[in-house]
Amino acid sequence: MPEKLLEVNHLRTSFFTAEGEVKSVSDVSYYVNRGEVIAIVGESGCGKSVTQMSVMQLVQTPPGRIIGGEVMFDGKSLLEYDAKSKEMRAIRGAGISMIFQEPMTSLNPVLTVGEQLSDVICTHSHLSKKEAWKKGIEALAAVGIPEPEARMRCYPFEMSGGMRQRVMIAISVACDSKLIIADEPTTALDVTTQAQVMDLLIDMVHKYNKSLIIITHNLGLVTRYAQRVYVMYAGKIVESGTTEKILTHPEHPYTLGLLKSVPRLQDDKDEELVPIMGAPPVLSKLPQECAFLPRCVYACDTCRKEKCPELRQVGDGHFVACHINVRENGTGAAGTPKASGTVREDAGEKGEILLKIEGLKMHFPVTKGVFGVHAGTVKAVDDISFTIRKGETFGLVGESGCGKTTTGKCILGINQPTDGSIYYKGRQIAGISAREFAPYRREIQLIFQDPYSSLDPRNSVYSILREAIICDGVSKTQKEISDRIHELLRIVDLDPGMSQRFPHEMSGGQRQRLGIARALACNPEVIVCDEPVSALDVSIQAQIINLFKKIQRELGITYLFVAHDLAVVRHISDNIGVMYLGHLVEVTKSSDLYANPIHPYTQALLSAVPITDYYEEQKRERIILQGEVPSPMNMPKGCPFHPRCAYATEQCRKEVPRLREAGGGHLVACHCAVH
Amino acid sequence: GCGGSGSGSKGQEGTAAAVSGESAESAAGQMEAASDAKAGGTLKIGVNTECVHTMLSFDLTGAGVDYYYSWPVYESLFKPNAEGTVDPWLLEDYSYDPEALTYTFHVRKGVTFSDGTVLDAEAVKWNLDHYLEVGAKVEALLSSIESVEVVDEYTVQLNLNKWSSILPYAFSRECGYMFSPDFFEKNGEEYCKEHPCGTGPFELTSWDYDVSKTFTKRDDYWGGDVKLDSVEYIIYKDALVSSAALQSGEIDAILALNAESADALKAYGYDIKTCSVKSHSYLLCFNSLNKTGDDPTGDLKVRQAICHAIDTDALVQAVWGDYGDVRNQFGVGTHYYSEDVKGYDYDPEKAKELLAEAGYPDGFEISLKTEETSALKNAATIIQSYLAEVGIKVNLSILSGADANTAEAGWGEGMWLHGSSVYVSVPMQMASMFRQNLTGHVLGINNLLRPDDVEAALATSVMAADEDEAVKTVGEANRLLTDEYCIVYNLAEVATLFAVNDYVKDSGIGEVFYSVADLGNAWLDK
Amino acid sequence: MDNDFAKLQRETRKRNRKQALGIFFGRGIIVKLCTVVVVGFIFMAVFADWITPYDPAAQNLVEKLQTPSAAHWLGTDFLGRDVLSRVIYGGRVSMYVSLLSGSFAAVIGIGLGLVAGYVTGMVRRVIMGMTDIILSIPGMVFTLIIAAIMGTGVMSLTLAIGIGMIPTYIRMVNGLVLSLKENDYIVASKLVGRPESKILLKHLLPNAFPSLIVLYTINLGNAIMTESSLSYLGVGINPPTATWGNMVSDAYAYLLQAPWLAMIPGICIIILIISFNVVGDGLRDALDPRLRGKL
Amino acid sequence: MIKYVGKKIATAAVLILLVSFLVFILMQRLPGDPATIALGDAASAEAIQDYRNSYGLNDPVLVQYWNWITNIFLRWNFGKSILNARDVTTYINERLPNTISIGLPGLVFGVLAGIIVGIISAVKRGTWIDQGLTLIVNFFLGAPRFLVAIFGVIILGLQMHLIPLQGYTAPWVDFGEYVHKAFWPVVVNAIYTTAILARQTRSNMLEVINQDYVRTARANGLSEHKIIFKYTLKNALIPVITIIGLQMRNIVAGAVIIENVFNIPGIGQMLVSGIQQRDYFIVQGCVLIISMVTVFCNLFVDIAYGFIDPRVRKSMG
Ligand SMILES: Nc1ncnc2c1ncn2[C@@H]1O[C@H](COP(=O)(O)OP(=O)(O)OP(=O)(O)O)[C@@H](O)[C@H]1O
Ligand SMILES: Nc1ncnc2c1ncn2[C@@H]1O[C@H](COP(=O)(O)OP(=O)(O)OP(=O)(O)O)[C@@H](O)[C@H]1O
Ligand SMILES: [Mg+2]
Ligand SMILES: [Mg+2]
Repeated sequence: MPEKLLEVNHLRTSFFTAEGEVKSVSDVSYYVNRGEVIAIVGESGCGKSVTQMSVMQLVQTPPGRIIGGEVMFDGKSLLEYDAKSKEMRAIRGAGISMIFQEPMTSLNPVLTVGEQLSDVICTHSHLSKKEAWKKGIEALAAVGIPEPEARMRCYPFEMSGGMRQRVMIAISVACDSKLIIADEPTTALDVTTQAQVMDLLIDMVHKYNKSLIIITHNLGLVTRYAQRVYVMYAGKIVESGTTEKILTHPEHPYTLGLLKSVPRLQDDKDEELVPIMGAPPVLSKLPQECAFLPRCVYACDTCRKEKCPELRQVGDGHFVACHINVRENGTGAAGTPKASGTVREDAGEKGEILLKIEGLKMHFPVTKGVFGVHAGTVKAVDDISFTIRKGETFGLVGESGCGKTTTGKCILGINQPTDGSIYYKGRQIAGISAREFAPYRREIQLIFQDPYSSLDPRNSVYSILREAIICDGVSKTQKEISDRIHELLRIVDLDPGMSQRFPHEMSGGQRQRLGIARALACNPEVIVCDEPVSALDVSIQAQIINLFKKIQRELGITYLFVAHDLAVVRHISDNIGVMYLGHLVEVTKSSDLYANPIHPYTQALLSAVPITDYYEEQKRERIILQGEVPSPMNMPKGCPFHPRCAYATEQCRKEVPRLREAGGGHLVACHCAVH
Repeated sequence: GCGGSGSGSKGQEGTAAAVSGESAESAAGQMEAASDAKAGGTLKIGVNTECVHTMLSFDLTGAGVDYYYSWPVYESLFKPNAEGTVDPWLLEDYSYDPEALTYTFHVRKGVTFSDGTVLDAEAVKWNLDHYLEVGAKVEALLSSIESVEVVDEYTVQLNLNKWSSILPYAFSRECGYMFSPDFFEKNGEEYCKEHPCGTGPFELTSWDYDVSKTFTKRDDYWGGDVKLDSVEYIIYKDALVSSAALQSGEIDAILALNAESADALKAYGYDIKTCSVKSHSYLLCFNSLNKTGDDPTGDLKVRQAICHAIDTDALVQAVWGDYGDVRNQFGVGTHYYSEDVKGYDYDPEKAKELLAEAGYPDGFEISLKTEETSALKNAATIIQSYLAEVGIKVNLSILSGADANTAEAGWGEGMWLHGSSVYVSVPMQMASMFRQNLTGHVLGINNLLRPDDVEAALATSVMAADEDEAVKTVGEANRLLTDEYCIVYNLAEVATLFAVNDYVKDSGIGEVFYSVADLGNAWLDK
Repeated sequence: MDNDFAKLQRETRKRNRKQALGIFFGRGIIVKLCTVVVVGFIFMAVFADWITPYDPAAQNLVEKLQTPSAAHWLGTDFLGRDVLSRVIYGGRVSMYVSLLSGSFAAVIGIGLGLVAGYVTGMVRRVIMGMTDIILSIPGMVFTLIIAAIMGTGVMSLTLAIGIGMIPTYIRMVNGLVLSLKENDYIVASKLVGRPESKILLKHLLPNAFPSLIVLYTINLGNAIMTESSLSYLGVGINPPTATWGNMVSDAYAYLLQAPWLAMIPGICIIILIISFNVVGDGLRDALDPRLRGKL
Repeated sequence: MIKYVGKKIATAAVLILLVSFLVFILMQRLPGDPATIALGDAASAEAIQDYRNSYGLNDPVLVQYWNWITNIFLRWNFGKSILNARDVTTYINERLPNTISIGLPGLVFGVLAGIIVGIISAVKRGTWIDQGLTLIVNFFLGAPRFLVAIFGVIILGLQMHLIPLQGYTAPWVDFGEYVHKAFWPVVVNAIYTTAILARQTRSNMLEVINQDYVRTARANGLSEHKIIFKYTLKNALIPVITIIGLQMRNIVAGAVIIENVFNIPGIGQMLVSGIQQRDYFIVQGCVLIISMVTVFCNLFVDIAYGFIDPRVRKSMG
């Protein structure tokens, strides 16, 4: 039995589209040993998924085609089989199984979990339907789904994202494959669920001695779980080696840049992140030379003249595809990993109070399905209070669905709060009519959580911005508008040439910046930034965080910054509020929170964030939260966190804790925390 | 709804009596002649619509299709013949006295209704009384009857309040159908509407609305053995399908074909039967009264111009082919035909001159309405095209169903292309249309000129003591209507078309007149 | 610099238009063919007066029912009229009826649908109630009744057909608005203070466009079909006006003697309807900026 | 569930009531006088007045409506045909089953054929099979129904003797005969439904076939057969059901033409002649009953939704 379970050699896959040949995978080689966990990282769109799809021959044909290369799996050469052949079908599932990027869409919505599970089991064994069903129950139990018998009869929509992802894992475990490919298995999940799911997956792999390929852009995950790492850029492997080597001694400028872009929990608020400059390459127009050249700060003449560099060995099992030796001669250009920005003194006590939220409640009546049967109430926001001063950033963190967006929407008057008041510049603006709100419209703006959906797909950049510019009702000439658009694009670092593009013609980061430009167009005083970076990869994320900071410095804007990634929030906020199930459980200065988290939930949250520092991560102790986030429709009695809290007491089960001062302006809502 | 209409005329005693005797014999002779006839089988007849009303004889409206459905069940007191007059049918003979204002009917003996009861004088009186009370055509045809009297078991006497020679003609249609009084009294009107009980050779045994009707033979038919077991009428809404059905042998005959289908069937070798007495006449009617004063048709010259502008020969040929006859007056082909009527030859130049004289050198716009049948539609389109050539722009309205009916009743402008079913008697027909003081929905009642001299001529023709006078006055009326006043323009007289398969013998379908056939004698030679 | 910016705007706009055309024609030979057909038919309709060899109403009763010949390329009909000329003029009326009724229904239906999608309360209930009511009467029957009420002119028939199609638009637009207005970009537009009426026109309508253009072209075809069915049932447009619908139904009686009489306009109808649909699908794609090349 | 169905039925009842009113008003607006048609040209003015009185045509409109509608809902009596005095109720009882016996199989076969054609062209997308099917589908979308019908009659019936030319036998009278006679009408009826559904199914299948969950199924090694019929079709069918619901009301629209050509004593034929003859009670009765059927069918469709889409089923409780 060969040591290498999967060996891919010189794999090439292209898509033949209207714009030409898109070389998604060009000459990729890698291998996985039995029982090994490897990771493939790289910017969005660099060909990670397509590589794996090619291995399983799942590439959509047409337009895609596997052009060449060799895939050896368990002694068989897979590319010799036809994509629809029996042999290939036998490999899929039984030999290699794949966990796809989005658990929400990867399960069939109209079939029960049990049907999907037992179908797969039946296909790869000679079990009867009944036996397969039984085996399915075991598989669900194995991935820690409570009441597996009942859950077999559930439809995917009846389960939470985390549970769905577990079902996906259960399926791949159930068909007893030797290799599991997990394609961004946790991007859609919040940090605590992410940690749960990943731990489970790794457990399974170790228990059954399987191999695992993790595809991700989250370097924290890599640090925590992978033994070896492949770094991809523009359809090629540019660096590979052990996790330790890659993370501690990266050799390729791209890897280096990637690592620098990652915000760290320990960083100070005002530290600038260092993103990789420029845009990812277009795979249909790859140059002869190194594809990273236009963005490379170390680039030298060799790079410009020579053809694309081949992988060369630089250490024990450490390969890199770069002409230059970054460590030795590359320190020049953009140099130091952490270029620090202007350090400002703590903005905390400075400006006047701009926004004051008191006892805000937002309850949604829930009508079920298309027939409008009243089914209960979602207490999306339940009695929260905080204040934001002018020029300050207030960060709001918490798991998905805890009410962050809803809070923001209440401030903007999109949602009419059920109860409570919101004072803006001392005036109550909660629940006032659209007409009364009109004067503040311009002053309070929102950056949407999902930039794509907030941009009209049929409006060009120009008309999107124009709409925002003419909002104040002051008439402007064509030229004034045009000038302003030009200026806005400059502020957010977008090329003016993009002004006639449509949203879909822009990358995620560009869209996000367009959203920011639109928010700025009205000269607002307050911007509610709703997870403006959650959907982006690290380098783009870094660009945008820097941008926010720059704008705040220049224009003195106040932010309410919503996110569930604590490292990001930490980088930008003065004060931070932690939300759980519609309640604020902890509010304090940002430095204070990271140094001294008091609420058990905050502690769990912080520990669940995977970090990129290899040695640090190895040492870290983590608190894994048990159980699922309760549905906001039937909230637990007492402290909303008590069912998952290790310290829960009788009091916690009965009484909802109020926010209390725990010293130094640090507010916590916990019965036990104070001691 | 292009029901015919009629009113008084005068029949001559001698002629009527002679004809009646002859016909009674010939009927008997016919029956014997068919000795090689095979018995049995079902005659399947394709028709294009369901009965317009119910099958109760008093309710019939006079639509062509109602008569076809009556063939197997009903017989009337008189029966049209090939000469265009009528013979007694359910009567042995009859006599009349214009001086005394009476008709005496001698009812045929041995006639029974399909419920077994006997047709006697009482039954005839009951029927006539009933018809006088509820019949749709009382006003138009039978208003001269004062009372009906039973003289003896088989003799009925009609007392009139003024003389009318058209009564035998009137009684040759639904007014003369005999319905069993017993049956009616026993079952009530409601029931009888769907269960006719007449004296004919068949009785209705099943009625599948809009699909078919089956008539089964009667064993006690007064006219002798009925050869066919049954007759089935099948309704075909689509003319093409019915032609196909005839070709495939699904049916044995089609009633009331349109000319296009007739042509097609002829091409496949089928014999197209046309009755010797034509059944439909087509008239172009002008708003000659011109009440509003702004219709050009108020001007005689305009009307004449229009007549000159139409090539009637070509029109009739194009629309009806060999099945239509051009005519310029009522009664062409009968002894009422008058040489004096000049009519209008096709002469567009003259038409233009006349228009210029009338003050319309550049023509004008006018409306022409008609009903939705393929013949009328085509004829109207052709007229439109001819009139366009002399500068008259015609706006056509082709109206269907109720629209047509309403429009005809309320017709108030321009022209109307009228298709009318013909009554056997020419004076009866003309009088029903052109006399003064008519009521009901009679043709163009509010729009046609009704000049005194026409009225006088028609009145005389109805009151005429002898046939010559009648012929003379009808001729005069025709001349006045056409040449003098140009109130209507006679375009064509058309036979109803029947396609009957060769193996259907002695059916009488399409032989004499569309309202009668001789299904009691019919047999199938297959 | 500002000049450059303006120039850039112009150029990129041009590029976008070009790309749209590219997408439209890039869909293959069928789209090209169908475009040619639609344009050709419209050309024929507009220039009918010049290109027809004969007056479509001119009869030659002697030369009726002729098979195609040099003098009459498509033969003559039962009144000796030139079929080619009638097909050309018939196309004019048929397309007039279909475009006008389709557009009439679209304008009214889209308007009411937008209103019903945006307002609440009585107005919405009345509009949607009416729509539901009419939609539970068979379309053909409803049109037949309306046609019977309105009479048989070209205009009234057009209206009757149009009225019959309105509810489908209302239904569709209303559904679209209800789902589209949940989109963040509508909220975004509100946040910068755009009035609702502007949002309707600038955001909702353009985004409902793809579905609407497909419905519209389907309805164009439906209108022609309905007109022809109404002619068959005797409620069509009056002679001598030729439409493809009444040509088919008039020629129907002669199907056994002269099948081509019905086939020619019949085939025209089929080709036009296919073309409308194909062009509609093509327009839908071309107007969708998302299909214009991805980054 | 019960509450939901109850609510739906109540809405449906109101809808039907409103439909009845609309139809009634429309009929009032029709030009033409039924009395004239019934009595013929020669009828006198009095006769016509009598006739109108006997049918209550001279009453105020609202009174007429009230009489009509209460008769229906209290006594299930649709009035009498103005032309031939038959009970409209009897008429409808006789004919509705006939129309349904042609329309429903037409719909069912149309739906089945449409879905199958749609699947084939989606699975074979881009190939000549797909293009050919798309062309045929578009062809039938454009072909006037009566032409298709009559060509079948002439070619299949008259020339090849495969089908009877016309006629109708109810399935409960003689099933073999019914099949024989109803074959072509059902096919003609089905063709249009097939065309619409094929278009819809194809585009939905294409939408679904690229979904992640189909890719998952494939990645797990399921057979292509299972992928298409279990993992794709069911999802693709959900929007198709709405179309089927909308097609219900067209059963009758098709019937208007089909019944005319094939001499099927159905409700469509009766309706057309009713409209043309201004037979108020016939038209009103027919339209009302058809609307009832339509509303009922849509109710059925709503419930059918639940069986295919578990998300809906759950929310119905
Ligand atoms: N069906 C397709 N047609 C054309 N191009 C495609 C297709 N699928 C993928 N591509 C292209 O192939 C390239 C690689 O895609 P791939 O999905 O492998 O990226 P990735 O590395 O997985 O990115 P992400 O992190 O965003 O998932 C991309 O540039 C993408 O545009
Ligand atoms: N309009 C609404 N109707 C009913 N429930 C709603 C509505 N909007 C939000 N909710 C519910 O309120 C809860 C909080 O939602 P919210 O969007 O504020 O969460 P979030 O913290 O922004 O989550 P995420 O990180 O996923 O964006 C969720 O359970 C959501 O389902
Ligand atoms: Mg990917
Ligand atoms: Mg959110």
